[in-house]
Amino acid sequence: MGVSIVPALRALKPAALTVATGLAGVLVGFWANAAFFPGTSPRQPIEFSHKIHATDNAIPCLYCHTQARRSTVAGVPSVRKCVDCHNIVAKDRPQIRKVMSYWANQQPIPWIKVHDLPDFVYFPHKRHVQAGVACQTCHGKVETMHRVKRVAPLKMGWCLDCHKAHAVEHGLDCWTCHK
Amino acid sequence: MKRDDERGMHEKWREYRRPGYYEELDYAWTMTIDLDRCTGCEACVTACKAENNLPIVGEKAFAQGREIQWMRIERYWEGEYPNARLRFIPMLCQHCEAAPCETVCPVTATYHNQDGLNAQIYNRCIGTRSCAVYCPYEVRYFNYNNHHWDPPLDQQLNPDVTVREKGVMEKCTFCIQRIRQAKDLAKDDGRRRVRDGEVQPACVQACPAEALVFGDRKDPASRVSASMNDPRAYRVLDELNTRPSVIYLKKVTTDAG
Amino acid sequence: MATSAIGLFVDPHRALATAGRLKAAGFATIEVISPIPLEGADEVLGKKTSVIKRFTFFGAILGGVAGFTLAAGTAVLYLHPTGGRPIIPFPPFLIITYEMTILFGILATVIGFLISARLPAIRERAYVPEAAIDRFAVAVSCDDEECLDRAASLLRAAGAEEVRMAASRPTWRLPNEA
Amino acid sequence: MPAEVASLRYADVNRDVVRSLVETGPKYYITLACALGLTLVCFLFPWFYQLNLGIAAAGMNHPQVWGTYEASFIFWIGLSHSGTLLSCVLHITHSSWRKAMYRSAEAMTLFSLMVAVTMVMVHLGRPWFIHWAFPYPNQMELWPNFRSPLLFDVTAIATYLTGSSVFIYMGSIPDFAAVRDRTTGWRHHLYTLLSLGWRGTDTEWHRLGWAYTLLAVLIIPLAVSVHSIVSWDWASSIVPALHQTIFAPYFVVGAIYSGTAGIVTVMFLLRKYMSFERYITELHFDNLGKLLLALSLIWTYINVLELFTGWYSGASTELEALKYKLFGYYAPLYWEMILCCAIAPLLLISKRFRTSFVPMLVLSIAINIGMYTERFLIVGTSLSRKYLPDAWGLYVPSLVELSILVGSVALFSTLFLLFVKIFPSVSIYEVKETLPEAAELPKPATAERGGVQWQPVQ
Amino acid sequence: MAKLERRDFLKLVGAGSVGVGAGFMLAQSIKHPLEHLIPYPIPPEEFSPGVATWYNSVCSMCPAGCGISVRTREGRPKIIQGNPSHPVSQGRLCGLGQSGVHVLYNPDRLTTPLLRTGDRGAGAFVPTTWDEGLAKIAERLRTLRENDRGNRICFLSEGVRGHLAMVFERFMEQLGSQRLWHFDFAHPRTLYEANQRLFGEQHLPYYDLKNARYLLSFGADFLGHWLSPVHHSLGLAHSRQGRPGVRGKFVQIEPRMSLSGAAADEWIAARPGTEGLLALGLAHRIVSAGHYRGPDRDGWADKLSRYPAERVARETGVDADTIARLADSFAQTQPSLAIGGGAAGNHTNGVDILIAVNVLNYLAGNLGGAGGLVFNPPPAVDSPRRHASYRTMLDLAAEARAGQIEVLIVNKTNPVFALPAAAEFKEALARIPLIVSLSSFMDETTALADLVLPSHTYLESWGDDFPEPGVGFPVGAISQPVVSPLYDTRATGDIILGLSQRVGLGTALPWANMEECLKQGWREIHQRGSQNGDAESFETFWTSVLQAGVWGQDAHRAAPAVNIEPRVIDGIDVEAPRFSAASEEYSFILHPYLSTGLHDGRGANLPWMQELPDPLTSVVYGSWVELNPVTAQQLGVSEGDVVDVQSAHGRISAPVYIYPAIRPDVVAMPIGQGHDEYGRYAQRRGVNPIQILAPEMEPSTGALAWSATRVKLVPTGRRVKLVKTDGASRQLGRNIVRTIKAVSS
Repeated sequence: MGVSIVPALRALKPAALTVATGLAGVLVGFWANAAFFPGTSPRQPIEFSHKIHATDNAIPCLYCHTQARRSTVAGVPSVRKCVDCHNIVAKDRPQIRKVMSYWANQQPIPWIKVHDLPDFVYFPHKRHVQAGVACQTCHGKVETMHRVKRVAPLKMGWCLDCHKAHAVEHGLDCWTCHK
Repeated sequence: MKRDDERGMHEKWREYRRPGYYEELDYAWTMTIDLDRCTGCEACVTACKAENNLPIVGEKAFAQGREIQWMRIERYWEGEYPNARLRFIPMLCQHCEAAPCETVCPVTATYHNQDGLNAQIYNRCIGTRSCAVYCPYEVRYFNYNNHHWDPPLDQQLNPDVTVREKGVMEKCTFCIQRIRQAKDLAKDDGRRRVRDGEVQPACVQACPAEALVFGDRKDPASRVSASMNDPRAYRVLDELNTRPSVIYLKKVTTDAG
Repeated sequence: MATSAIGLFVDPHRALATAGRLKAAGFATIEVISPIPLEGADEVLGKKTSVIKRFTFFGAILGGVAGFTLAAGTAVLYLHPTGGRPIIPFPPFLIITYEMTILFGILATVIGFLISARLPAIRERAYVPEAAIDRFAVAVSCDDEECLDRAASLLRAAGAEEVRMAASRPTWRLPNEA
Repeated sequence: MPAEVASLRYADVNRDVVRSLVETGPKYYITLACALGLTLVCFLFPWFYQLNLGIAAAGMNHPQVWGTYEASFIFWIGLSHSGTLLSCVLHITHSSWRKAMYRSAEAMTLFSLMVAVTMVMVHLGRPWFIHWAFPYPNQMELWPNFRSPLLFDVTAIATYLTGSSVFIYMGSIPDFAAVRDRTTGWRHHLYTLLSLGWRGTDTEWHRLGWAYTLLAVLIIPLAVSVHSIVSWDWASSIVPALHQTIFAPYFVVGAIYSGTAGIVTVMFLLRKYMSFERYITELHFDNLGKLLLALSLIWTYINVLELFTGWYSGASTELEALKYKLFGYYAPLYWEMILCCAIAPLLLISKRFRTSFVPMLVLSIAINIGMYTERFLIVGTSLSRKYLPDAWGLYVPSLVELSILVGSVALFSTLFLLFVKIFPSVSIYEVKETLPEAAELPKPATAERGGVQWQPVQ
Repeated sequence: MAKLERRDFLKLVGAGSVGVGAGFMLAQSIKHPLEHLIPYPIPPEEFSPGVATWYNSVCSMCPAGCGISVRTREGRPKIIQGNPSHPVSQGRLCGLGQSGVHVLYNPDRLTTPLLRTGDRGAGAFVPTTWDEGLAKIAERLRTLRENDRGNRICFLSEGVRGHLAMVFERFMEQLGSQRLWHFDFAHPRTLYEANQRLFGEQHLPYYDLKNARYLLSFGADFLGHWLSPVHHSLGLAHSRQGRPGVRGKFVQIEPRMSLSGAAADEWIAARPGTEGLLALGLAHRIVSAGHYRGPDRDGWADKLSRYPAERVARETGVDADTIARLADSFAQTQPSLAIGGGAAGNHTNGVDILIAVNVLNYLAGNLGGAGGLVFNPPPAVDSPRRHASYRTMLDLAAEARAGQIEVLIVNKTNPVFALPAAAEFKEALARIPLIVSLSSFMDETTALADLVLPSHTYLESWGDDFPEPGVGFPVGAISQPVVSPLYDTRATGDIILGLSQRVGLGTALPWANMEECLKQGWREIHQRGSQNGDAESFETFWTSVLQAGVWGQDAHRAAPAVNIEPRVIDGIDVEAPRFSAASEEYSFILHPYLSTGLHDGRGANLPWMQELPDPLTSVVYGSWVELNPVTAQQLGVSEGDVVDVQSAHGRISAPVYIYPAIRPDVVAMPIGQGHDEYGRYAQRRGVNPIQILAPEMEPSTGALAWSATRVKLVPTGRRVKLVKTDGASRQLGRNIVRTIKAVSS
């Protein structure tokens, strides 16, 4: 006769095993969601290809996103901007027809935000562009993408790392980005 | 400013032991309020509401004492009829250099920034409300619930200022969005500094009696420095040694005649 | 196979005396199992010293250092000047230090206890349940039958109301523990 | 020693304690159900309502941003301040009357601490971000502010919680072992694990003795520091009537005071409903009574001192604070507190009172009501009368707050009820130590030993 | 490891899959929802998202006519500030003015033309189109005009100036009706009359507070609502702290401390209605003490001999020494200035009182010079004298009852709210076959309309303004739309022009819309301007005025040789004024005053103004009755006790507020609350003291003497919590507001 905790452990094993598998499952599920449904590259109302425009036809970013240098927001081109070219160029393509139909009944195109920051974050494009930060630093190689995909995490730590690396003036003052 | 890694251990230690940390503030934003000019008309109060997305809380909230007024007018009666006099004093965040509210925040949602401002970061706040307890000026306001603007009133909201959610403390920021704007413009036309008078918080801008003056007290030429040196200058509750950045000019009384 | 003989006694004093006698008779590992801590176990089985207090002491010191490092370290990781005070002010950080000292002290003590009391018991150990109620047991562990029988007979001779044989392996000891 | 104790045998102790664990009457289940139900209805539902609506559900307002939640927080922390502390002190000083009661006292500590922590959650405006108050590496690269008194709280309470749970557990290991041998089924497994295979060898006893004493030594200063630190949440502000050096001792004394009263209540209930009459005796009530008397006197002294220093300062703010406390809106509560905590306890001078159970129960409850009032007044009368008269206000708790207050008591009871069915609420081996040795007793037949026969482990 | 039992295996699988599910859902639930980026189909000119654009315009929240600049983002106005280059507001703006955005974005705005369906006042309307609406009324107007019954058309408008007023004039003229009235409750009718009589001036003078060193105000709450509060605030502030070494002194004489009274160095509560007497008392002292050295000194001495200090002291309740002191310093501290208005002007002898006040100015030599009364040159575009007095409104009501009015057009004025019940105006309206309202809100009057043609707010429409009183030189400002219309509404001017086209008044009103009309009008101004030199093109002129938001001429006018004969005194009656009811029963004088936030009630639908603590009492959202502590004690009431305020003409009840600075024989109530209609923020809130006013009039002008009502107070025994922001109202020696004695120079 004697005493030891082993038998008790043995008795508890199945229960413990079940719980453990359950928790492991949670992790897997979480990861699966992040991996297979990242939502970093939503399907846009019009399959606009940055590759065709920015690389093949070498249109500079600021041609369409005119505000980036002057304003907090880069600005998406108005429908007219699209039409200006496309009532001559590639009129027959189905996607262009779509654009034209928007234009016909003066509807704006409801683009879906790919790079979306929380409402309490104030990111001024103009400061960054004027400081010579390339669009690609945050947006990735958009000019190579057919459908835009978010590559940067856009998380606070990520911003801070860059601010630190470049010793941005007051770059670590919370009020620089949160107001 | 040198980068972190460029500084020696010893130098760093000295910095970290320096009271208030900043050797010199970048700007030292200051407001003076001339009580002899102030008429208590509350234009400043409205201006603040308009600029900073202060909620429309409703009658019930007022009855419960849950109004939100970053800028408020306090009124004190003196004497009795027929010699009763009414004294007004605008009360807003004093942006103290030794702010009691800053130290108590467990998550540094409020701290002192390099412009000598007492920052309040809404999205970091967890709502312990201890800062409001520690503030002797009662200028910190808590969001007891989410606020609603009957549409289209919401279209008036200032896109440069966050709309605060329930459970968050808020207070006067000296219109940080305007300060930032001014700095931005200065940068755009390649100036190092913001010119005096370029930034005006909403309340200062509105005041019909020009009782409020705002500016950088580091700049000896600024209007605010001038009015700070007025012999009438004093700080409210200065016995508490909170070293406010809001300076009041005494009300002038006259003998009969 | 049985490796230890356990004698149950009603009277703690007799149990202790027996334990002493067995020790004198040259038995190596003798344990007195009792429902309450027994005064005078040391006299018969030799003085005991424990490492726990060292654990506590060094744990506490470690905690102190950890405490201050935590406070000061995190403070400089992201500079948030508050209330016109330094980034690293002593009074508040000493409080953190103090609390951490105690926390680590406590945890170290627990670890120390578990190690030096050789708990939890993984391998089966000789035991008699009555010893948790009102019996005082003397357990002798041997390597061979002959030794066991000697122990058993000695126990009976000493007036154990009952002698049991239990299976348990010779237990190990920490260094510097008598 | 009292007769009923003298007649106890070692075996009886085991039997009684094991019975208190395994034999559960309907009365217990009914009580547990009530406690649980109350917790659900009065604590959880209102809290979820508040989480959804915001602190608007509570009665707080502009000058008065803290309310009953903070009061309850101090109250529960305070209640926790006797169990472990007292147990440690008495252990160090080898006072044997501790032995029958310390286990449940420590349990009280543990659970009131847990309730206190939940009160913090309830108090927060955005409790879903409470993890920001803990130092863990995060992508925001932000850390809590260790300069804040609130962070002192976090560390202190975390430490205290760990300390007291370790302490109560370590003291119970031999008892777990004893119960292990007397139980079957899942309980047997549970206690096998909890007892870590304790046998009660001379070495084990020796180590336990050491560890236990060391812990006691560590926990005494800890306990004192915890409530001082809690008091600094208030005292390190510059609010008139809160910004006072006396606050730390004031809080500590108050805490031990209400804690001891709490122990009396718990003792009474255990004695009555777990049938421990033979273990918890007049002796305990007598000693606790004396302790209470002493504490009430110290408490009264500090209160008077507070008033005096306030008055002596002559500062408008301090005077106003006093005036408001003594004659203001909440004056009735103040005088009720004085009655409960300063005047009523004077009855304890009489031994007859101390040794009569029901009156002691009544008094102990009265004292804790008074102490809750004290905590409420600390919050309720100071914040509404700060420096700027124009900003003065009035605070009245809302229904939600009151209900959560009731609910917190229910939560505490629930936890305690669960405890008495898992932990031996009276320490088996330490009680035995106070008994005449087994030899001197007529030897019981094996059959009687602890009722349940022991069967070897498979 | 032992091999798994089947059951255990299934258990594990179950647990695992449940876990995965949970994890997935969790991750899903914490995901950020998708947001959209909506570009313009066609971007407007010089518009860039994220960058604010400022537009200069004119405030029309009150008649002061401040210049404003509006900050807009993405085409939406965000905040209204003063226009720095406008001489009236000089970059400053009052709370009411800043609440203009709440007029624009008000959730209770009328969004489309409405046609009445149910009975009048039942509030049942159906949306209709502009065509239908305009057709309906145009048709009616045409028939009336063609049958020469144009005079049966009545146009009741808020006070308007500039070209809009001109358009109204021509419109009614063409229709053949003289019944065009501007109605503002607070219009200082008596002040104009007094001015007219004494100086023969149509336009008010400019009161140069800025340079005055001694300001004596008889009841004029010039910091609250009187004439141009923002400009006055600037002036007072400058006169006090704007000049090194000199600090202007300011004495306020009124029965209840107003915002101005609170700012005054000395506040004197003379008996209501005796302000004129007091003025003449001062005059008597000035002359008798030899401060006045004019040739006609003896004449004055003779005329003023009726007002010796003792008598005046007795009747005004201001002791003789004070009178002497005031008189001396008023005469000696030059430049000094006496202004009168507000309650003082609203007595049955209001005009006389104000004349008496100006006599003071004459005697102290304050006419024409800096720091005194500066006479304004006529504005570039003169606005007609169309302000309806109370008598006019009574006549109107009578005519309506007599069925002489067939069409009533109401433009943004609310007589039903702003006239005493005694006028029975609402009942009269019932007799008018067609009532058309151009209001942007469903106010009390609009609720009675048959047809509602909602007009733009001032931020959406074209207009111009020539502030009155001016600032001593000609000023004009153009109000331009700062936002494209939010709803299916039209600018008032455009509606009228549209109507005139439909009715066929073509030639007189040739413009398609207000913008054209303005351009033509301003072209004339420009031509007049260019005669003296500057030859810029009109377009540049126009754009520059739009950008600056203001136009001014450096043309000052020499003070007219005003010579006031002592005999004016014979013409005026400054003895105690007539009060409504017998004094013994109705023992209190009711002192209604315009509330700071709500003005005459127009601000009641603006959330910011409802939530603006009243500067003097800190009360929000409601009405209250101000009582002197002594009075309250006698009545045995304290704050929050609801009392009935009964006049001979009605009864309202409101909670008591103990007010330390009001005469014991006076009770004061704020005007502005007590709306039955007017949107969610105004409705069913507080009471409207105007309703119980006695129909007393100033005989010469027919202006309503709204300080002439006596009331009695009856405690109801009910008690409510007065909603206010103040805690305690005394400093308790805490030295929060510190003061310093002025070094008497």
